[in-house]
Amino acid sequence: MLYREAGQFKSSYDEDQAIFPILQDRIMLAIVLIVAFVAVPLLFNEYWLSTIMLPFLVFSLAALGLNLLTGYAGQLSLGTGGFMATGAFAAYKLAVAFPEMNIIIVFLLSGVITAGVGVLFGIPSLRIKGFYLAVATLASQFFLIWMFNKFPWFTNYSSSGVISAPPRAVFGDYFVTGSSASPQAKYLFALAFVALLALAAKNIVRSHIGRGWMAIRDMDIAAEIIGIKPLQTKLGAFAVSSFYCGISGALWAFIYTSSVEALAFDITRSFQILFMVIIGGLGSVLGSFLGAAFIVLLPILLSNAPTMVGLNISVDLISHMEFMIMGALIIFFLIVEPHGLARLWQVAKEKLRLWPFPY
Amino acid sequence: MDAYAPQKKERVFGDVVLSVDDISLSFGGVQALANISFGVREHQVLAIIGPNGAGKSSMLNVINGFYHPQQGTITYKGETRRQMKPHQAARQGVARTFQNIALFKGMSTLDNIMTGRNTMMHRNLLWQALHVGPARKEELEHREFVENIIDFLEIEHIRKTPVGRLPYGLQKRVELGRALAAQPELLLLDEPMAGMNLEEKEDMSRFILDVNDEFGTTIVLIEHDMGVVMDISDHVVVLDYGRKLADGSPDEVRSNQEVIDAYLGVAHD
Amino acid sequence: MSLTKLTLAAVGLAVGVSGFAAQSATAAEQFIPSLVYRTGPYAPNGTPFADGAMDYYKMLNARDGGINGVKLVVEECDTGYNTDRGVECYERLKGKGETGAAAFSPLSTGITYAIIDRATQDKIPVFSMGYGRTDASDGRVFPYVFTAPSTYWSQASALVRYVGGEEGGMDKLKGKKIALVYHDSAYGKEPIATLETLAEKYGFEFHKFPVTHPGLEQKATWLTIGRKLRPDWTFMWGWGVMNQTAIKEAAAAGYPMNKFIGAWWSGAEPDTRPAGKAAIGYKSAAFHSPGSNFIVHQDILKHVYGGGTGTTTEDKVGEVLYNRGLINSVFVSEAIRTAMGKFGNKAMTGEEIRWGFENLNLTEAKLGKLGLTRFMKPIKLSCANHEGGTPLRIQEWKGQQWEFVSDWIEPMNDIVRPMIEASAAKYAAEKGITPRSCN
Amino acid sequence: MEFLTAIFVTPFVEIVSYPIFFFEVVIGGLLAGVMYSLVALGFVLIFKASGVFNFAQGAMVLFAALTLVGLMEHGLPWWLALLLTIAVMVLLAITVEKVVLRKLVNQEAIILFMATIGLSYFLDGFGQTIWGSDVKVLDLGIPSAPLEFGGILVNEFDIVAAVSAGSLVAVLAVFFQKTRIGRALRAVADDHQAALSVGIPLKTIWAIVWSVAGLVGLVAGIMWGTKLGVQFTLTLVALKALPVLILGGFTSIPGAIIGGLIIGMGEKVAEVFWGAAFGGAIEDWFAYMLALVFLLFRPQGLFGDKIIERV
Repeated sequence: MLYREAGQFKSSYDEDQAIFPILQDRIMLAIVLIVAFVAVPLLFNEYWLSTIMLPFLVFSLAALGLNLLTGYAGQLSLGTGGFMATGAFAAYKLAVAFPEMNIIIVFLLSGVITAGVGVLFGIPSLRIKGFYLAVATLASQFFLIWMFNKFPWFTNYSSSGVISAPPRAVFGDYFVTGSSASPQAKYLFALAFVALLALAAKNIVRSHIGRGWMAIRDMDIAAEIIGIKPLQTKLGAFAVSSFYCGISGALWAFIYTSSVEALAFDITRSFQILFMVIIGGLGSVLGSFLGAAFIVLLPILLSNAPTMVGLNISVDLISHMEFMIMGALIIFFLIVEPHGLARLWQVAKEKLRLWPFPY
Repeated sequence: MDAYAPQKKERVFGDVVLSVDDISLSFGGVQALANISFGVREHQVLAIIGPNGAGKSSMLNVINGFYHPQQGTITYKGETRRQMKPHQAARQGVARTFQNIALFKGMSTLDNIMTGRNTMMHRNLLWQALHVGPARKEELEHREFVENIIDFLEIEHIRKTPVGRLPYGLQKRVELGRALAAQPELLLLDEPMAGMNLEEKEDMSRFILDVNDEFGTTIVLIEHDMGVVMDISDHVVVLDYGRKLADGSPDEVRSNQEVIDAYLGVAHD
Repeated sequence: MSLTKLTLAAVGLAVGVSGFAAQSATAAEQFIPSLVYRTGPYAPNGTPFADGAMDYYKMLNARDGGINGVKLVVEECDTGYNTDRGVECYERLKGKGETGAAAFSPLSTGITYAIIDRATQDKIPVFSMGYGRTDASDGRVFPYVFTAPSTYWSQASALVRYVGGEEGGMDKLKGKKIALVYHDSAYGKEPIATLETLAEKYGFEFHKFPVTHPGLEQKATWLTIGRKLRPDWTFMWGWGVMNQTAIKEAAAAGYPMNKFIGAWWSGAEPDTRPAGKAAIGYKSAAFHSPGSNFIVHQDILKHVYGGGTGTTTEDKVGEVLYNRGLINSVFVSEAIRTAMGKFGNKAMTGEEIRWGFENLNLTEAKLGKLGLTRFMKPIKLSCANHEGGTPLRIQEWKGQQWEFVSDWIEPMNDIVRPMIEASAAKYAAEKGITPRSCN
Repeated sequence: MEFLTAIFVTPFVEIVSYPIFFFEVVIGGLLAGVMYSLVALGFVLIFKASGVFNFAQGAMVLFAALTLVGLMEHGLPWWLALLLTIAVMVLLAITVEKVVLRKLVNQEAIILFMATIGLSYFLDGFGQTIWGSDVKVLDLGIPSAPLEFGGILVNEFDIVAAVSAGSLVAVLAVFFQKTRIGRALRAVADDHQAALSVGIPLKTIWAIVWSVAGLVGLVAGIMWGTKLGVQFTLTLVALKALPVLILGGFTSIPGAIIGGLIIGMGEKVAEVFWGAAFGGAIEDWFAYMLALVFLLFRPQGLFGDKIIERV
């Protein structure tokens, strides 16, 4: 009976259309936000903030971006890494070229640039579908990484091709990048970005734009026949998705590792983010977060587990076991719930709605 | 609604709104349509009948621009064309339903019907991302319109249900709702009553006639059930192997010897 | 999402508890993190290095009870050569032990770049031995980074000097063609600037051939080199599977092995053995000896393998990368020992060990005491010079083992050092760092 | 201008002035392409019969090669090791069918794709746990000396690889055309339901197809393993097979061969003659771009089944 919506009446369509129409969800969200914005930075130590929470946030954003494209608009893409790299290098060039520009603007602009690149590489989607498209997006992945690696202009002629984030403040001397930025500042900055963009994503997918994407995903021919333009819709999805991935890449380079070379965004990164989306749940904003948490936490948990329980296993065995367990868990989850963690969560909620009565 | 009487009253039609002239369509070597011509007047309910493989669905696909005929023209609202993209047809007021339901399975009933209004929603991405002001207002306006359709089709109780979980009859109804949401001037219905039981067929017939009555929508439909066709249509076109056999009022068609030989005779076996 | 947070909190608790358990030991212990990769695409090269590094610490513990009575506690963390995993390892291990991590050797140029800022902030030395940022050799800008005993830039200059000697004098290099086949990454790009400078100075033609990670396919590269360009010498900055492929393809294209020289990361048993007979005659640079005919190896075999606690098998002791790992541990432990000479025989902090590194002076006598005579050259670091600039030797693959084929070759410090200082100054400007004074 | 010359003039001048070198590159490319085809074949077999895009093909290549070389290192004669490895691959196929595929029947393609990625992780970890992660030398006595035919350099090993690939395709063709099981497999590929209705159990078919793909993986593993040494990186050869796959079509065995030849030749010629204009290392993305350009004209690949859209 914890999760009961009986007695919550909606008296207008506006109320019914609220982002979280059920009271318990709103309470839950409020708690999560308070925990995320207040408790986590106060209670978590540097290790947790900078090596678990930060990558979790960055990956969540990338997963969200890919989920908009693959989960909502149904365009399977393996170019995420390339788009993240675009965001990272665009942010670097902007930050170095315009030292006065606020870092928030830098990030947003790098997202916009990535969106443009995404549209360009999204064009084949008008003719190519499914796995053919997925493999075709690899062209963008390989090309972009090659390009950033090849032309020293992108790295300001650094001899090794590595960019390292210059120190920048959001306001005053509240630094969020560079070595003097505290983990708390970095975390809060990334969290604010991710939270706002997640809200925006949620709004977009429940708008006519999101419905257009889903229509294309579920049945592209029917969607076109009822008047949804495939060109604009698909490229729009590529643009928005790339915008998210681009900002995620910029956060990666500036906030998380603070220095990066193009190879950090290679094909394995694209796959990693695709896993997050599928494990978390295609077509679910929440799923992107759950998937990112799963993929970020699991390996760290697995590699820490033996020492935690006092076992002395060699690191290579741990790593190999990690691979095996990861693989087995992916298969296990798909068999239990092919629609991802988000669906599991939903099922759990539906159970809670009736609890403690079985029917 | 209960007062609705199935018997025909005197019906008034406008000008020819859609005219199909000399359409031929083939796939590879297979001739799907050969030199088909007919006209639909405003307000009319026109039925296309014929045995399986007669080219009925192809005809609808040509009308809304999904198939591009090798020969012939379509004149719709005074504009003559040969080729057109389906979404352009949709924007000119042509909506349709499909023989094998083409709903968006991952979305709820409400969202499915809302997609029908997509052509009319214009607020851009930025507004949508913020979900404030004009974007919210627009969404609500269209939601109200859609809710009226939901009331009209009596599917309030399944508003939030993903359509994949709905029974066949209800899915057909949702699909009609989605087409209606676009406020079409010309509605193409591809076997709207296929696979339905008698009760469901009666419901659906009533909805179709109500739409025709209340909104003045011109309707072109494909149907196998001769009883239904004769009851609700004003005009019937008979196709067989891509050729037009007959074209006239239900009574004329019923008495056409060629039609009886080719189609009706077989159907009554 | 709250579920996630809950899990996080639970895991956090568990980590915290186990952390306390580890700290409750009483005797003085020096914690040394070891970033390794025994998995992933570069595992064949990472594993012997990690084994050598581990065995040396084990030997110190078994033979001497650690350093000056302070026991060494070493924990490995597998990065799989991934930068993000490396950062995670760094953050996880940096605070362990009573005085925190002694020094980090990331064994990856990408990870080195990623942790330089953090380590400087945390006051923990980064010892990137023969990889990483070359310009970090300037101790005034990079107080916590050490690149001893040599860098890629020095190595490139030494290779050119070697080639000059083989050709019969540096002036003979004029008009010669030298090709560089490199891993198209931060690592492989390091020597380019140096070689370009030297090409201008000595008048040889310089041709670049990038190979994309991981380097499974190099037919195009080697057809061009072996059949069309036919350079007089070819250098290679490769790592992992790229090395074996290059050697195979070079042989397949008929390029003479004895004109083909790898960097020190392209000259070990896993690189040449899979190529079979084709690899005989292939050369590479090295800053230490191959083989196990040294006292230190005897000590390892006796104290570690004798006690059955060896990390690998006895026949692997003395392989090139094993020795490389061993020497890495020698530097770290000697920096600790030097620091103890000033600060006392207890566990050292990162800051104290940094002092140890800067005052490290491995003389011939000292090397003798460590059982390293003939194994490497003496080296001395300072506040400004974190590289030391040791000479190199060229080794050749004889089919079963590597053997030296040249004498020690000095790098061209007069050319390289100004480049290092210029690059470090540029970095300092970009990052807003004021270089410290070393006088 | 200089850039345009480097693209439109210099390469052609080079080709014309050193025709022998050009032929060497073309032949080298074709032979490299054969190696890609070997990997792509495994993908095609499984996709054709079950619609599963088996991402684990790369891991299967590694696993097969690791098992073979691991057994040989334990002192087994090569023929016994080979037989045992074949048995292991068949066992693997049966296990995969029982544990994974059967549980995911009727799921969407992307879910099955994801499951094979999970499988690929598992196999990578499993293979290395058992056999270790150092480079293993696989020496089956395949010669690798460079030969010259009329001044054109050809590598003996590449010839052996091409011949093996050719015979493999021939064997597969006979298997599909002449044997009862082969015909059944083709029936499944054409229509699942029809295949079921003539009494062929789908699970048997899947197990067989995965076994065959495993054996193809073994052949690829032997060839690639001989070339590179058997090590973790072998899983990455899958990436070289993907452009071949889209070019040739996911469902066509001849497509995998011809696609491999086109990609191999195309990327080598591009790298050697046009690489300089772009700063080198273009072959990876060039292969994908080449495939992409083909796709824009034929969205189903060179030999893939034509897609007819209906409503």
